[in-house]
Amino acid sequence: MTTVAVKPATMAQALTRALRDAMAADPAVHVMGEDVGTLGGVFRVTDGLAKEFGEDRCTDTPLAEAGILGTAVGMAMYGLRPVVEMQFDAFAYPAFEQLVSHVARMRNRTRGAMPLPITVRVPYGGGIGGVEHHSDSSEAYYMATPGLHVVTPATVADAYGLLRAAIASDDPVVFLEPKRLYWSKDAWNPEEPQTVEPIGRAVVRRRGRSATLITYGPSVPVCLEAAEAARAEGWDLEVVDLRSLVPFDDETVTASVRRTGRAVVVHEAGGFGGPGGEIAARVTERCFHHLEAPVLRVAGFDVPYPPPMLERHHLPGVDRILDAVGRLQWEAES
Amino acid sequence: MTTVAVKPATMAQALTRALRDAMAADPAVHVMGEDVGTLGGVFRVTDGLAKEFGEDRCTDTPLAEAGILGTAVGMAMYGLRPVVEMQFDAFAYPAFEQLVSHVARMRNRTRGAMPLPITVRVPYGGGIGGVEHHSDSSEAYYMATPGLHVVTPATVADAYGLLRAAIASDDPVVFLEPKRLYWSKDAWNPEEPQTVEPIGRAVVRRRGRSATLITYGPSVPVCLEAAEAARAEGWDLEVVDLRSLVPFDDETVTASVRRTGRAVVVHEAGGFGGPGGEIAARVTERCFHHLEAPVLRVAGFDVPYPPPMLERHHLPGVDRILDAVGRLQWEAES
Amino acid sequence: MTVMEQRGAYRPTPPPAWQPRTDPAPLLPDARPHRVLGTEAAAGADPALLRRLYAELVRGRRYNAQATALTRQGRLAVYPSSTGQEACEIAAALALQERDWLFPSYRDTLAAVARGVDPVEALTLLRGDWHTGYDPYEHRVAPLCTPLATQLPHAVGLAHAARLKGDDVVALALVGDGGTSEGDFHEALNFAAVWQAPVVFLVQNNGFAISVPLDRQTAAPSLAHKAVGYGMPGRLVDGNDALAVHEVLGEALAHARAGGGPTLVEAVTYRIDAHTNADDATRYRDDDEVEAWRAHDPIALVERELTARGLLDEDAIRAVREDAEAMAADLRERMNQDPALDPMDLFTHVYAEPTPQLAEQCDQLRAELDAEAEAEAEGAGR
Amino acid sequence: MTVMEQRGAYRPTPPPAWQPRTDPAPLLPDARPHRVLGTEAAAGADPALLRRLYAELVRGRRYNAQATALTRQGRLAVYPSSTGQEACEIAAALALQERDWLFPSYRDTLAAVARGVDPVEALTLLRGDWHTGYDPYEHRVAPLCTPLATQLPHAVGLAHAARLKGDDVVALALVGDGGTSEGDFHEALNFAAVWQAPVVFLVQNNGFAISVPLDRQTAAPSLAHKAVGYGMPGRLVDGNDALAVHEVLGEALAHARAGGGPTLVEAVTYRIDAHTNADDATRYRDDDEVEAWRAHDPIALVERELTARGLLDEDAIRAVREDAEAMAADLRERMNQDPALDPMDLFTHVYAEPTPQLAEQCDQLRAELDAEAEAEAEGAGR
Ligand SMILES: Cc1ncc(C[n+]2csc(CCOP(=O)(O)OP(=O)(O)O)c2C)c(N)n1
Ligand SMILES: Cc1ncc(C[n+]2csc(CCOP(=O)(O)OP(=O)(O)O)c2C)c(N)n1
Ligand SMILES: [Mg+2]
Ligand SMILES: [Mg+2]
Repeated sequence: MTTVAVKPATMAQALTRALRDAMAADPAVHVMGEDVGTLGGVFRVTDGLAKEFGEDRCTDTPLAEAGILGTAVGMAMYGLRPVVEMQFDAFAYPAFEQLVSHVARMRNRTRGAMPLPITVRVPYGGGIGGVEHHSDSSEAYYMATPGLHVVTPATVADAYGLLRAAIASDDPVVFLEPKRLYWSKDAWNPEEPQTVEPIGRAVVRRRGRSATLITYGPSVPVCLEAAEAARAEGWDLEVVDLRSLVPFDDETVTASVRRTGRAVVVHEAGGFGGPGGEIAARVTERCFHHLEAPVLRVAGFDVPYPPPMLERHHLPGVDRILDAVGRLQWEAES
Repeated sequence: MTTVAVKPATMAQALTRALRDAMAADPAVHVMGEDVGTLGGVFRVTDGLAKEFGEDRCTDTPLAEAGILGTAVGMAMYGLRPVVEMQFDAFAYPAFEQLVSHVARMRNRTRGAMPLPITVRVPYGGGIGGVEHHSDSSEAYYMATPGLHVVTPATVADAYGLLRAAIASDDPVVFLEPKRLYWSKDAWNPEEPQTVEPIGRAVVRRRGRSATLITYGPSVPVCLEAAEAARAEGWDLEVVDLRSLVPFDDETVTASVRRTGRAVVVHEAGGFGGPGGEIAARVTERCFHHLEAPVLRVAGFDVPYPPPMLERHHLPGVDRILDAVGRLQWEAES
Repeated sequence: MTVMEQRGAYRPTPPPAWQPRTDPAPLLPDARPHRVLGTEAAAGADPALLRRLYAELVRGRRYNAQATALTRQGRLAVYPSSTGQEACEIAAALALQERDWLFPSYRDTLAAVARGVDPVEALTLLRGDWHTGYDPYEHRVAPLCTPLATQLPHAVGLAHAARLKGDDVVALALVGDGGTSEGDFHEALNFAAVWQAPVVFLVQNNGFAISVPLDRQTAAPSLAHKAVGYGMPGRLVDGNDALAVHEVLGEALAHARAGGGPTLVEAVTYRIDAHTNADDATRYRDDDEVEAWRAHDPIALVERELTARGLLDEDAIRAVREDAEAMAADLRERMNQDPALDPMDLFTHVYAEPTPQLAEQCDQLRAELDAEAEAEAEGAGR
Repeated sequence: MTVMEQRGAYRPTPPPAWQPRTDPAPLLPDARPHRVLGTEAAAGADPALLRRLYAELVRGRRYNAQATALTRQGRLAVYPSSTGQEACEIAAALALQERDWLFPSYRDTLAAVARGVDPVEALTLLRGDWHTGYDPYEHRVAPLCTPLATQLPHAVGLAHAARLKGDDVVALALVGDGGTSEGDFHEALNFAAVWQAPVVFLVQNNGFAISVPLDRQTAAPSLAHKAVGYGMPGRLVDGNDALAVHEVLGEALAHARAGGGPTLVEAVTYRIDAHTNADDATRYRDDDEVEAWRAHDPIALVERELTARGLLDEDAIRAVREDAEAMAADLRERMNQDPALDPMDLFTHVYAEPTPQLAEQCDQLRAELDAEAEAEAEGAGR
């Protein structure tokens, strides 16, 4: 066994590396968006790509999101694999029609003749003190759109592995990057041959027996923290990181909940009509007789994302998660 | 008691009447959209309004949905009450940014100083043999957007009452009109003083004891038909017409499910990430110990809306609903 | 030097030294639509081209009539006829090289067919057995596009990609006068100009967007004037003059091919039929107007030219009409057959591989269909 | 006659008789940006206006500096400075009548303040205690708008509504060069022209959209040339010349007020600071360029004029600076106080009445806050 020098890297760095490796591996990969070239993106995720691969491969587009995604559709029609950056979650909305009416449907429309291998990178979520329109969690919109894959990493390694998989996918992928994890660090060796993570597989981040926290993206570290805190209350919580919202890994989730008999879904997106409804409903459909309590949800409130000074009251935190766990009808146990 | 001559009227006629009455009652009400003036709309819902109230009150706009909704925002800022028609469901997508980032948020953004009393009428759903982009059920997008009300009638009387309420509301309302019910008829007396239905109240369309069908819009008649057919199987089904998806009438729904102990949610929109997930999850949260079986969902498949010749395989029909009812673990009864 | 670098840099300079980047004058369209037929310039036209245009125009009109008839027989869900606009449709198809790409809107079945798409496959969308009936790569025709103007950025992206790859490919995108009001029109033209993409935009200004006349759509001197704002040339052409449209498009395509970037062409024409078979045009326009346009008929214009030059006699006219009738008869016959349908297609092409969720739904539908078939068989056996 | 009917009808005519609806020539902008300061025309300027402009420019620059300093002290989440662009900001505010409306973008805090919005309330969005800190109706200033170009259709709609009601109100909407690429820009200008709405669009072309220079944004001769495509006049003005911007806007506003419809004004200017305090401008531009623009400083231009005309002496300059310092001191002091926050505000204004769902969540948060407070009290009591 050889010892490998493993240095901590940030999620942003892992994403940059994934883009670079994908561009080096396949000349069809083109990066495009607002400020992705000279500046390297407002989060510096595309840093250095224009220099290394030229402006034709990493292109500063005019400022128009529908135009960016719409031209990416045309480029994909001609055999390229565009990786589009939307600068912030809320600024992907102008491209909604192109996404829903074309990106998601072109393969189906043409009976498979015209697949669109487009990756749409969307920095999403709050917790970074962003002013209005800079902290939306818009995954519910994408989940409700058949034809898209919806993927979101929670670790540095997954950021690399899942982005490589997204770019390699022949289907369009909405790749949601949790903004507040951009600067999170992990021991990760960028010099090692990198694993491409398969899309559609959840992972159990923490084993536990009392109840399952089902979560993804920015809420994964929060749930892990909550699970640690829960030990004091005598609860041994399992944490499942979904990683892919579409396709959904029923197998992993169901197995966990059948084992623990209790579950809480945790996400930042608003609760009403949010991802948690779907998750809770499908878990219940599949695990009804194993459940000791209804699947509960801890989510953002059903309000427009709050201003920076109030966001801590909105975001699901450890206490709110523990409160929900406490409501899982433990009296049945005794 | 006097006898009133009640003639059958179509839902489209009731909607026209609601617009006309609202315009007559309040000079601030303005109707705008593509082809709403001279033509009276592609579904003739605005028929005669331009003639009666002039082109300034019922206006054919340029062909640009974001522009229509964006200018309506400005008009509402100045005290008007715009009623916007989106020609078809999928053609509301270009206005998505205006809807999500402004219409839904302006009141909140300005601490209540600048409410936007805008009604966005969207003919939605399938079953009319429409070609691609003419049959989408996009309610999941609107439900996941705090700040909007989302309303949809299933009867001729509700079409009138709810549209009047939507226009009278100081909040923005996405008013979803089930296209295939436009020509449905009901005994309805347009000469009687009309009731304005409060927004946010579900109604029980059919009383039953065995299980509850929770549904709305175009699926209401289908569920009523299914309930009739279910009698042959010995099931006495209750049918709840939600009418308003936001706000959601937990009270009526919960009371029904607690009584019956079983529920199926039925809608045309795709299942995954669709309205049914939210509904099933919240019903389960509230009725867990009353439930004999998990709340099931009968929904459109998770595919882009199919072409006319295949849509019957996609739409939830009586058989599929009865199948789901059959899976509600009746063995527990015996 | 990369394609992007070829565009060169322009840095903002303080106003005392400020210079406009390009001279707007050459970008402005002529004040009147360019015409060839009926003018002296027509004399120079290639007889073979004229004959080809004529034959295709006649076929095109016949196709529109046949398709409209099929709606009445319930064989098509809907048909948006391009009668009156055949010159644009045909010239668009003929002006392209085989390696080029066409991006049609929902009204442009004719252009697709004239480019080689099977007349039946071109109607799949409107018949309703699937969304697109042909393989877009076979004739390099993108799917007929329903959401207005959304196909324009696709054309730009494809043309740009081809240029990046060094391929000699130009894209021609069609859009209506109403479609020019959409944001996608603006964004597409702007991207095309900034990227100097080899793409040509043809606006068929037929005076209406369903019921809405041009004066409620724009206040511009002409739609071609929009080109200036993007820094590309605008051209105005008589859309009923097939030769003029063919010439203007040919020049624009050659310009794009040579690296000169995009052009916006406005063809002034008229929709003789209603918006679709489902529309009632009498609600928003007078017969007088329609009659005035009938007098400027695209087929008659070519026929007159050919006849005047002695290039067309009764026999030739008859041959062209017979050819069109044969096409119509074939179309009618094939459209009168029920298309093969497989409900399982609902799931086949949503993703490269069905998700586990779709696979489950697939099983559900298959079980339902089996049960249905069984019940039917039982019913038949009784 | 209704407002809509006043526009008159234009019916499509076959090309032999086809006429352009308007002459494009008067719509085209001048080839060079309009300038007044430093030219002979400046001599006619009203001394009071010049002095007012000067004082406001100096205040504006001071405001930008103070706000930027507040970001370093953690008192603002972010600040997009308009230093270098003060002439546009101030002239925009001063050109309006009190009854008019201003539609600022996120960069236009100065314009809002110059129009009367409280300097602290104008910073609420950027401080982060709420999304908008002022009542838009008080000074008729719409909320500072972050999603680019989306405020433009609002301005059109408001102006249109005012005209329908017969009110003498004009709307002035601000947007950046980058924002002109968005579909909303196109749709807003088109609606404005078709409706002949009393609205003026001011594009502050500061050469960059964050890092992206103008040549990657457009290939147009100038942004003002976009006007032609909508059938409205385009004007080009030196955006660092406060007098010229004031004059051009004044004319455009008067034109709109008189029923003449919208105008597109492009002001050529430069963003001296980085995009925001969080941006690193050295990544995409050279100091030389910044220096060239500093030499064309909007404050210096007015100061030179005033001094040359003997309208400004040392004392007057000192007074203006002291006034600006006083404003800055007040701003600093008030911004150094923690804003009052009520977490329950999360729910108060989402709807006129909270939905039952929100009422439940409201109770949840209140319970959490009570528990928190109790725990803290306990901790303190221990
Ligand atoms: C985005 C969008 N909005 C609305 C529609 C509905 N619609 C279909 S055709 C049409 C009118 C189109 O007019 P124009 O662009 O002039 O094309 P034409 O029909 O005259 O060929 C409308 C409004 C649509 N297809 N797409
Ligand atoms: C719809 C939308 N897309 C992207 C952004 C992110 N963004 C904020 S400012 C900016 C650049 C704007 O440039 P410009 O319009 O020239 O205005 P300036 O910043 O120069 O004042 C971008 C891309 C946004 N706010 N809105
Ligand atoms: Mg048209
Ligand atoms: Mg700028």
